[in-house]
Amino acid sequence: MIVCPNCQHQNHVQASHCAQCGQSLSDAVYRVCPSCGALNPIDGQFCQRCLTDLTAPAAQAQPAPAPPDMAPEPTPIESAPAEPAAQPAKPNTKKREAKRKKRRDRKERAAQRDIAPLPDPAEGRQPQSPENGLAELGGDPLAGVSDVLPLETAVALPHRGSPPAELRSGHDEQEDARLFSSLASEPAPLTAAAQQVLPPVRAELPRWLKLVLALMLLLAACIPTLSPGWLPTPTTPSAGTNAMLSALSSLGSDAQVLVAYEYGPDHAAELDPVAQRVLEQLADQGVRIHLLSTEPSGLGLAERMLHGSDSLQGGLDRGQIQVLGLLPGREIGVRTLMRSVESAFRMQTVTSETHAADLTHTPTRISGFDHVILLGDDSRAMRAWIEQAPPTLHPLAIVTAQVYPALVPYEASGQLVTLVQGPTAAIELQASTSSRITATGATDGLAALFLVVLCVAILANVLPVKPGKTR
Amino acid sequence: MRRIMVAAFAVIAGLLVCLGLLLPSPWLGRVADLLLEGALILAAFALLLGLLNVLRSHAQKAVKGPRRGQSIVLIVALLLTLAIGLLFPQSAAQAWVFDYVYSPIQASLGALLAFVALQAAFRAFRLRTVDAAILLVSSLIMLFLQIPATAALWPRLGAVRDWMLAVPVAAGIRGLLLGIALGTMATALRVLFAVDRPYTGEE
Amino acid sequence: MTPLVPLLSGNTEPIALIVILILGALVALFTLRARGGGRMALRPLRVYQRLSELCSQATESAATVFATLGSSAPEGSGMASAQAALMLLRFVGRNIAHTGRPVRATTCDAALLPAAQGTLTQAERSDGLRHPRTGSQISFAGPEPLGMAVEAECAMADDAPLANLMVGDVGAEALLLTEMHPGVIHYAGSDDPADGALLQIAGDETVIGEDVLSGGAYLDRPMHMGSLVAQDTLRVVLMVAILVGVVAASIGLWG
Amino acid sequence: MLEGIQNLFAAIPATYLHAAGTWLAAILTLLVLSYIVGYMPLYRLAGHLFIGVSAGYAAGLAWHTVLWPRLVLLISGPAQHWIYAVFFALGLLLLTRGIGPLSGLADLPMALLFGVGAALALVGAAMGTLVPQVGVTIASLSPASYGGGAAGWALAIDAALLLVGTLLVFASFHHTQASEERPAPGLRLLSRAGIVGRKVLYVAIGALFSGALISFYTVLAGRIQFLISDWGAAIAGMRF
Repeated sequence: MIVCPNCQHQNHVQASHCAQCGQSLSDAVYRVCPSCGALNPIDGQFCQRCLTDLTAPAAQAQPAPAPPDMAPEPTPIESAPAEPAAQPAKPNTKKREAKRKKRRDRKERAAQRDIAPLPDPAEGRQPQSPENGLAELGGDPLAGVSDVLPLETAVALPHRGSPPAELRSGHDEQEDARLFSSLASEPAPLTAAAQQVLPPVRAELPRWLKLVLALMLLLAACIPTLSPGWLPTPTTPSAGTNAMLSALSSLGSDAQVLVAYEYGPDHAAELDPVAQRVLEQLADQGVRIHLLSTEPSGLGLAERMLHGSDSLQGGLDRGQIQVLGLLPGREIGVRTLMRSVESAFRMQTVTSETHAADLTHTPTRISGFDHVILLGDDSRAMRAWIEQAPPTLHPLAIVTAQVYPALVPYEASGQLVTLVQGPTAAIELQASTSSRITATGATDGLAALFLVVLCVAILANVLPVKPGKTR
Repeated sequence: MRRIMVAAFAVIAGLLVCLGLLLPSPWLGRVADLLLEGALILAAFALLLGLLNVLRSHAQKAVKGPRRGQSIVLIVALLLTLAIGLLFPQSAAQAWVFDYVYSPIQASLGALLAFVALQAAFRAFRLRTVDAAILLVSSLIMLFLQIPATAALWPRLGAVRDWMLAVPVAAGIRGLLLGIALGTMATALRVLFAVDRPYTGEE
Repeated sequence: MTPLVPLLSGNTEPIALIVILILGALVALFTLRARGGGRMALRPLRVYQRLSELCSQATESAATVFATLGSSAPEGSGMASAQAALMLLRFVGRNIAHTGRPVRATTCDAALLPAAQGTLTQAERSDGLRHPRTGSQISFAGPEPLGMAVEAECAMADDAPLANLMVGDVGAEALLLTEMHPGVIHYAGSDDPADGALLQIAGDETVIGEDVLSGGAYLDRPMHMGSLVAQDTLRVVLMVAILVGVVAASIGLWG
Repeated sequence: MLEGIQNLFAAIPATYLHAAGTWLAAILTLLVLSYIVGYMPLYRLAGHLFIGVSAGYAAGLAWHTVLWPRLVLLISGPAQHWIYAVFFALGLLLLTRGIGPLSGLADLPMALLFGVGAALALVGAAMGTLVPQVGVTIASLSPASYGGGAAGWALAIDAALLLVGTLLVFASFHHTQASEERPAPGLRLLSRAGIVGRKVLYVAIGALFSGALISFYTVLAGRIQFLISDWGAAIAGMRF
């Protein structure tokens, strides 16, 4: 890369102008390290690869550890990467901003080298003798400089520059070299800085522990299928489930209900039982049901449920249950639906003659539905419905346990008329009615899950395994 | 110039939709509807672009690379499902693929989350900070209270669960939601004011 | 449920319009002021501080960075989280493009794919690459987040990236990645409460809620300072309004 | 030919299709769950199959519900539905993304997508979340509003806790901070409140995590049930 001499921006090798400040890079030059041959920016004090002092004579290229009495006071090393994004200062002049940016860029480069930042050449260097006056780039950049090469030559040459001519190092250079050697020979600050740059990565859980956890969970997951029902189930449904049941049973035979399948097959085990129970109850009451989904997989689930249940299949055959279809574009679809049901599903009737949704018995406006039921496994999808619908919609939401707490505020504000948690509602419905939902043992399963999590909490604090997070 | 035109297009489209949604003008409403429909069409085209992307990247992997078999399976599955979807929409074949391929794999991937969530819990439940302690206690209490048997055995616990959800949890989530709404609005306004132009790949 | 008294029920449209106008005016005002270069002290957010370090580290170790962009749809209300994801992608892309190891990314929203491709191409161009890659390093993994997790997992197994950025609309699928690749530093963030909670548990460096959307001001967009100050101003106004309303309601003046 | 294929599929007895499907679903389930024992290739294979199937399924549906009907309308009445031609042209521009020098053309359709998204997000967040949630936070703290007595006091205390918790969490997202140059006591108070707010937030995070555990567990139990019941029945029903 070419480091812009003006703003320190690292440009691509082929760049002709600096991408940041626009200055021409045609006379940017490299400095070849006398020790390892690496190409360094012209004003670099130390080689980026081997840290050789580039301004020192070749004889001192490999710095020996400085004698203890010569070592200066350890320079306080700034924590290399800790450039807080938030600067408390509030500089107003552009000049200071530019200066800070320059310094930050330099620090970033220092961090890239994975070492504590070396003494800032611009700050540490005093006015130099003409032979070494590399900092002053005014005029011909090569004037008076003998150990730098123009770009083409530097690239063309093999990466082993010939040792430069003997140069007399000034006092400042010797000071820098001493500082460098003291830094290089003191492992402590460098290690500390390195630790900050390279955060410790968390350890993987031991294989046996993973297997133990998995085994416990598998055993717990078998319980709902195999248990005869050890624990009691609640005799009265919770307030939410009760509210849902009373809202549903109040619907007459001429009522129109819109049901949105907003969940995928990954949460079908949670929501299918409740959804099926709700749909069957509505179908028994003679309510007209209109199904839709904004997700492709939701539609597939709806159709699977309709064909898998005799009473629902009957409703479908009678035309009492109707699949409106896919409502594409989550928010866009909901918005369009709120404006007009007909326009939201107009397109479905354009082409497919055999599968076209018959909209003749569907309300044309969303307000024509007596109830809107949302079945959701994604709090974003649920929020899309809540936020894009008018506040008068008041849908009933049946959601997974995962998103249930996230939607509680919307129930409190009345934007959801009732919020029901799928798995517990399934158990409660099964307990309170003699429906054919197979939730037997589910409450035992949840109790087993609690025990497993409790075990995990204890093991995490007892076992000498330390797979913590990085922080 | 091109960038200014693109930004102007985004700003005008956004403002028109915004006004169409907020103001009760039927004319603006129609314009907003039209733009929403346009976005829908573009999103569908994006899916087409996505398909081309999947096919291209996995075709490359199918020719060489360590995952040849997987990429071949992916491409064949994609083309077959697409063909069924295009040629036999809403057919029994499509339903079969959904019921016996799509749905079981997705459900099983969802089931895997239980295992990894338990492993994550093992890391998060190590009592090293106050936050971890709050998390542990809150998780265990809420988990315990959500077992239906607890309410059946001790009816008062049902009330405790409702209180937990209605007061501390609702307070936390409502504060979070208010912040999210504020942040979302500010982000949207930055796009509508063309301060941010993510559509040109720039800030 | 506690029977609270909702005082602002019914039609929210006029109030929403007023709130939008106020925030719009504040954003415009403070953004213009931020253009002048003023900076405020910000509450430190570790994720964004770490992200700068990450770029240095990636440059040094010549390791790549992976981005799991999630399912935020730019054409819906996922626009905000999409914007947050693109912001991070651009920041990292711009800072490590010169290393020659491109950022690789996967997404499960088709409309986010071209946006991310454009963002990465621009980022590489601004890092001096004259012939930036045209976005082939970003892949679409079908519309399902769990599918995206599989694709991301394979890519991470192949590339052994230094870090995985999962900011945007990323949810439970992140757990698969964090547990299958614990050696990778997982930066996670979601502006959804349910997803954010999982990411807080799973990620190494996590940002949740509103903080996800304010990354620009912390990273490389001082202009975003303006909207941040506007957000804060409206926040204080809302809090004062809530307190005044509560006092008024409690002494029976209102409601 | 298409009808022939369809007839062929229809000719297979439903029980055979179901049995074959159950076996396939069970095998795919086991492939995915093989991750538990740490064996990744099978998991990845099933995952790639899933990516392919889900992408193909979604694309087929998108074609039939979004693109094809509008294309039909456009062809049948170009003068009436000319606007679709504009959107289809924009859609084609979107496809240029990734084609070297043409890539910039996709900016225009992306601008429409982001513009529309910004409008929907702005209006949705303001109308659907901010205003109603602020509205519901403004609740009376007087016990008399809740009927008085012990119950009234309890509900008033609940309302106060809810109010304080909400404000603390809301304050914890305040970004600007007091600094040496700007020692605003109000900002300092907000950041102190925010520290407490984060703890309240952690209670909510714990609740959300417990909900997630229940969710994932229920899904896993559903899979186990499928393997034991459905697949078990399919195995038992086989006649050797």
